[in-house]
Amino acid sequence: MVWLSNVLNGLAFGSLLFLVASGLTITFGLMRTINLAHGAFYLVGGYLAFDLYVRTGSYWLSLVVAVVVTAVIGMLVERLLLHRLLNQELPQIILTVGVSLMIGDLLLTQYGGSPISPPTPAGLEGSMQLFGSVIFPKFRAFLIVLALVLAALIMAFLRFSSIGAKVRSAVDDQEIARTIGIRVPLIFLLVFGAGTALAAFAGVWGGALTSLSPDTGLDVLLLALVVVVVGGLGSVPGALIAAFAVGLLDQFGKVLFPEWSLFTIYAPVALFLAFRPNGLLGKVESR
Amino acid sequence: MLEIDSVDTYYGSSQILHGTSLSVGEGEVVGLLGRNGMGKSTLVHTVAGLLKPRRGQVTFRGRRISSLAAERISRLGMSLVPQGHRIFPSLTVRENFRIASRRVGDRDWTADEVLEYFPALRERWSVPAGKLSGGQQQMLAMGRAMVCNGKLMLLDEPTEGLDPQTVGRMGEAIDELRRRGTSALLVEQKVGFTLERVDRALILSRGQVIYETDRPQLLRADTQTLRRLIGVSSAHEADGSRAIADENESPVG
Amino acid sequence: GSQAPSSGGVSADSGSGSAQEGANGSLTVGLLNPLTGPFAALGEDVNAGFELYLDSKGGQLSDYGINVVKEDPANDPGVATTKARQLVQQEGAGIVIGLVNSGVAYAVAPYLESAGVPLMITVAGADGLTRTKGGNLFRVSYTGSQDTMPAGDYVCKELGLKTAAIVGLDYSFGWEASGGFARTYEDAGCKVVQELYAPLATQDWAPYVTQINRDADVVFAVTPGSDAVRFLKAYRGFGLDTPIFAQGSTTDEQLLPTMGETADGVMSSLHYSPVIDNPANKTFVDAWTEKYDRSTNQYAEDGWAAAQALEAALSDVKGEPTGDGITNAMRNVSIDAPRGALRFDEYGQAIYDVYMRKVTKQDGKWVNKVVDTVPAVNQFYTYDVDEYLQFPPYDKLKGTWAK
Amino acid sequence: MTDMAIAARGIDTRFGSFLANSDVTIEVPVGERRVLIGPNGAGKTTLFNVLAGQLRPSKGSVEMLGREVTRKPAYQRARMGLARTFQINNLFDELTVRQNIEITLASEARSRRVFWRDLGSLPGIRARTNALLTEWEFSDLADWPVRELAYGQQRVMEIVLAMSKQPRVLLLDEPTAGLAPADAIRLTNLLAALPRDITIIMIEHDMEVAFALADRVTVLHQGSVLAEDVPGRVAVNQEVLQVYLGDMSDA
Amino acid sequence: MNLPSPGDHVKSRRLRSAVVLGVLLLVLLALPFVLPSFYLFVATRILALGLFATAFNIVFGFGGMPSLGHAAFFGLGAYVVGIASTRSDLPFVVIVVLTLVAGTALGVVFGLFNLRAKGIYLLLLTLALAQAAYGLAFQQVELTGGDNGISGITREGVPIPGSASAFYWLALAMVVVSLSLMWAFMRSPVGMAITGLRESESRLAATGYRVGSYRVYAFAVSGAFSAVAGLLDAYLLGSASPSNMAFLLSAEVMVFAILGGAAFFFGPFLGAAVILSLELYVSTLTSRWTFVLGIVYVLTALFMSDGILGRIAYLRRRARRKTAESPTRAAAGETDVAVPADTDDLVEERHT
Ligand SMILES: Nc1ncnc2c1ncn2[C@@H]1O[C@H](COP(=O)(O)OP(=O)(O)OP(=O)(O)O)[C@@H](O)[C@H]1O
Ligand SMILES: Nc1ncnc2c1ncn2[C@@H]1O[C@H](COP(=O)(O)OP(=O)(O)OP(=O)(O)O)[C@@H](O)[C@H]1O
Ligand SMILES: [Mg+2]
Ligand SMILES: [Mg+2]
Repeated sequence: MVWLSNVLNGLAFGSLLFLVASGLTITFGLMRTINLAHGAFYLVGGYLAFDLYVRTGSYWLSLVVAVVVTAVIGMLVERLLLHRLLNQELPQIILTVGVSLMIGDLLLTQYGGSPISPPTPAGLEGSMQLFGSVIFPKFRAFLIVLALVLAALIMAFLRFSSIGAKVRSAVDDQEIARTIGIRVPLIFLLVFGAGTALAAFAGVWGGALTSLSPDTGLDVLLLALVVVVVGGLGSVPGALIAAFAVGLLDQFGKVLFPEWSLFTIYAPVALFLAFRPNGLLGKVESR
Repeated sequence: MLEIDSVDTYYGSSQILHGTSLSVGEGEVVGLLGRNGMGKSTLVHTVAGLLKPRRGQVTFRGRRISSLAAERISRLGMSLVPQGHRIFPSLTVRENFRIASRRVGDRDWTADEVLEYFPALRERWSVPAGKLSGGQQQMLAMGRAMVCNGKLMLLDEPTEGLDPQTVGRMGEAIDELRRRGTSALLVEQKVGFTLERVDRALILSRGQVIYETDRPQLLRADTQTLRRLIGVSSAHEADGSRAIADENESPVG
Repeated sequence: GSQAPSSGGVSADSGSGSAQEGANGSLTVGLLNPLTGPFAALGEDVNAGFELYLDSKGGQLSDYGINVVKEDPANDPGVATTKARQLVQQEGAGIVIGLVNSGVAYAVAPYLESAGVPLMITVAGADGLTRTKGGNLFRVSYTGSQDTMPAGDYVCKELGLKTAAIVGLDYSFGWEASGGFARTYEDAGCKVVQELYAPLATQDWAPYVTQINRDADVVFAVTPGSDAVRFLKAYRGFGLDTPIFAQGSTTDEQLLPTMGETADGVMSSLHYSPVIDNPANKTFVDAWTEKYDRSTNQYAEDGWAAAQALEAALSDVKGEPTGDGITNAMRNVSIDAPRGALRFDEYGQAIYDVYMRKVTKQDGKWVNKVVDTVPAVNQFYTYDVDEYLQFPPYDKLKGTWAK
Repeated sequence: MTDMAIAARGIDTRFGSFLANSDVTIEVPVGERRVLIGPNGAGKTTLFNVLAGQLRPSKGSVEMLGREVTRKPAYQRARMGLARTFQINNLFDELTVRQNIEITLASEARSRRVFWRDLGSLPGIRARTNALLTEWEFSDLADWPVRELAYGQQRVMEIVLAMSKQPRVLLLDEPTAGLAPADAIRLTNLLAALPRDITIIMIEHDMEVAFALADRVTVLHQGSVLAEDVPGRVAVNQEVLQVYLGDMSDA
Repeated sequence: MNLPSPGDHVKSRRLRSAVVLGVLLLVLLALPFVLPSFYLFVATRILALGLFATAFNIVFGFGGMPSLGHAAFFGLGAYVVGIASTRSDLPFVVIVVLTLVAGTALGVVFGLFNLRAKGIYLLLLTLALAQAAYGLAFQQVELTGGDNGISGITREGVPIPGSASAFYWLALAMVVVSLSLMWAFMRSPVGMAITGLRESESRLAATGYRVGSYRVYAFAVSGAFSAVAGLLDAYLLGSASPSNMAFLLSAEVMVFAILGGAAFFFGPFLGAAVILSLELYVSTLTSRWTFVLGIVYVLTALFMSDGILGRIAYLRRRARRKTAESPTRAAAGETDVAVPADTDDLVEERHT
């Protein structure tokens, strides 16, 4: 039964990783915009929701407002700053690092350096008994479901709307994409907004699972990067599988080889990528 | 339809187009010939809005477009077949069509109609375009522009790398385009292919139009000068391919 | 609402205003505490505590005008060394106070030693920092094991909890604090049955929490900072009910409002609690709550006590406050700090009372209620110094306690 | 047979379930000029990739100049004297014309691992580079990044790089595509004038060029060899006319 | 044979570059006589990190492989010093050699792991390797002192120990030698082939270069000199710690390179100097210096995406052209293209 609980925990943590990574698969995988501020948007979402919740007491309202506001901030960043740097990966790195430094510092001045712990939504507190002996928090179980649903939604959206293909076309060859009438700026704006909205959404849930402080942004960002890249850029199923794999790897690594806890994620990831340099389901870059 | 009026275009500090002017009338197909590096693609890109002219005006369907973004121009009814296999490599053939296709009227091209001309694409329907053979990519570039259903088609060396049979299909497609009322600016190296189906032909050299011939002249097969200007003698010019001839004749380049 | 201290801002001239000149002269104090990064909240509070005391004395300590210069070591030994040099060589600091990260402290200390500038550490806890006699390094805050050694005795003998599972952060502070507890606990005849160490900034504590041996009588936790929040959240989430005894930073007042219910009943040992009942603490708490709308904590008290100690040392210094002068005077300092009596041993480490505390709700607020006091604890606890120094350091003993 | 420049036998090349080459056998004796024709998508470039070592065939063997090279990667074949052009321009885009040539020349065994001397100062490299620049009329453009050349000029660069190393086997993938007629002619003449000990295999859609140069012509169709013969007979082969020239066959 | 010689303008350009470099070197040599000791310390640190950034750029700007794990090499160098100098009394020269060997060896490991990965995948692969190295450094307490690191590194054994000026000169000498070696290396066939990696690996292979080897060479050389930079830093600070291997340092060195101009040999060095000075300066003005730094990053990305040197080269070209209008390329974000014939070697040597 111990292994069952380990598996469930691994899946739950993997689900959180997927929530965080889902936004990145879009901005990073699809738009190939290197958004190192993703962790910062995660924090903004979490902090805003927490702040609103403290003020209003309404969990769901806070969630929605926080996600929307963060998306708007993200869109502003895209429109005013990032958009000038389409397909220029290196400046994008600097820019988004800069943005996340600024956001991190604003959060620090506004909310202080101590961690905050956003609430668990009503009905999901406490734990449940599985198979008699395994105690598992309801919130974690819910996260697993949430991740699966979100993955399905994103996949369906990418499949049934042509927006994903349009974004990729602009990444392939922006000039030509424009000449067939694709409104590249508009699409990038919307898609980036969606990416930051997902980051904020993950921040609200991730905050409730763990906690938030101005420096968690980096830890979260690194894990999400691992998931997106191991899964294969732009592949939502890949990211989902990678998230679960990393979650399980982390869980079992920490149980079985606690001495090597700092390796249990990164060393296998390095090995994996050495042998599969395009990730799990990533497409081989053509040309 | 299209009016290019003394346009100057630069790459950084080097000027490529020097007061270039030309026009394409309603329903007209105009050929543009010239040696490598003379600015043909630069001109095409200037018209499509990918390059901004530093001087001069481009007018399309009565609107000044030289300051418009490329996607605006495209939506006004201009489509481009770019040179050099610029398809979207990570998109499948199907997706390449899907994102380009735009319906404006009942005489529109559908993907199915296009595939009549280029059946090879049908077999590679869900393969990423980057994995197509060179010729298939060229067909895709053409097909993609066709389903855009523009009023004016900019064709930048559309036959490059095509086998003779497909070159023929390409010609038929262009003829059909014209029949449906689409105007075209056809940049080509295949002289015969071009002269067969254009109303007028121009030669671009060092960013300027140095020669122009109209339909009657073409019909009279009075194209010696033109051929001489681009460095081809007329002797072996039957099926649009080139002949072995003395290259020193060319005054161009 | 804003919880951060409103100090900070422009560092060069904050605190007590520029170029203070007292009757006896003046001294520039370099505050080298993190204002950014994971330890920002700690650094801010140390600075705030120090400046609060200074302000309460009108910007002068023992008639020396005090000029405060703050620099941010950015949690990086390279930056910190640069900043230490800047404080001494550019700003003319006569004493440097601060440091949270032990690695940073190790990197900075040799330079200050060679420059003859005293260093007063306010948080950094590595045991090894205060193991040489007669240096110019002092520490008002704890060593990794100093506050937990009394706890081992206490948990075993007073609470009668005979088996313990240790959950610590996997770095030197975690090993030292756990080791201190384990040594006295086992010497008192009880048994450590399990040791689990998790990396710093572990996001998901489930893998560790679910491994905890449920047959243990007590869980001893060393999970300072935001890890405490995540640890307790997972602990409660998985329905564990073994009592927790923790190193005091795990239930720090900075964290209590966030942890709320999850911290209820957690016991801990530390050299301070805001609810200590003595006049010095009353002065401190009153001054603090007048300025900030939140509780005092050990870090603020460390800063405050550092200022007090400096004041006491300066009162012994005659004339120009040289590095040697301050160092020598500091050795004899004995003050009544908010935590109680405080003096330094030969190694520069503070000797103070350690409190056994329990998180309880009082007037709607979570506090660390004092349930017992162990007086005058030094860094070697009750062990013979020479014998103690022969022990292998705790970071080498990690993993051996449960065997 | 040691007098084969290239001998590929029974080549299958598979992309997933798609068979791009199916049981292709092509043997080219040293010194021959072989032209490869076939409809778009017939598998010509794929075969080139197999010959040059960019792709490993799923089945079959490749010999080059008498040595088994099926499992040898591209760089080793290049060192044995094989050079190729790419159908889709593949140059060192940000580097200048001169640097493109220099890197190519420096790939010789005695230069390739030199890390202590300036590339340009290696014996012969600067001089040979200048000679090539002059020969191909690139002197004026020598310090331009090739990215800024016109498309046709980049096509020529492909050929310059392939020829610069004085290869023993030259694979040219549609060298005249995109060239102005005059330049295409010039190129054809130039190829015709190359010493006869260089083996040339060339993919070409331009029949004039193809038939003017070829000793023999191989026709690929749907991944397999449809015909192989001297130009005169291929030109009248009904099957070939049917699949390759289609309705253009009357021309 | 008529050996063509570089044109006169090229010669004069070379001459001018040589003069500029010479003057710069003289100024650097004279610094200890004019700078207060604190600034001399900072200058020494800039030398070390500038060297690091330059070495990093071999893989990054030239090889086109965006490594986000280079701190591993820097930290390795620091630890070699830390361990060797506190546990043995090996002479300085031997420690330098050890550092070079260790850096090269780790570079080979990185190279072998990265035989195939590209772009973002490579970014993450190098990051993961560095995180694993960080984990080792953090957890091998016996050897590395864990999170406390190794402190008390003295400069005994270093030529003329003790004096800050002497160490500065030593560092300057080592940096100048290292930079010269790297400069020469990047112009050699191997270096040019590494540049070719960035442009087209398939072309490189078809030309006869074994692509994987050159990736390994790039990492090995870059790793060796990065480790030397770590060595200098450790001697300077007197300590080595896991933060020498941390992700943030890897990210920072990338910022150095981009800000200075990753397309230029000296760009990264300049970037290091600018950022370090700026950090120092701003952090004395305000405790919100991370915010200011953020703004600087954003402005850099927006207005100096080719780096400071790229910007200078561009402005010069424009000034020289003296055509009033600005160049117009509609392609979003495309800056003016360089025509290398008309500017200084120092600024203009693109990737050579
Ligand atoms: N991106 C660029 N930057 C700078 N110069 C360029 C760029 N692209 C093209 N040029 C230059 O502009 C001139 C004209 O190029 P253009 O591509 O328009 O020629 P073209 O007539 O289309 O030639 P081709 O027949 O080879 O396609 C050439 O001299 C070329 O070097
Ligand atoms: N990497 C790949 N993955 C999948 N299919 C491929 C790949 N490369 C080529 N193909 C397919 O293999 C077939 C042969 O391609 P190839 O490039 O060899 O044709 P080709 O004879 O050179 O044609 P062209 O004359 O158009 O250049 C084509 O149908 C192409 O779509
Ligand atoms: Mg062109
Ligand atoms: Mg082909």
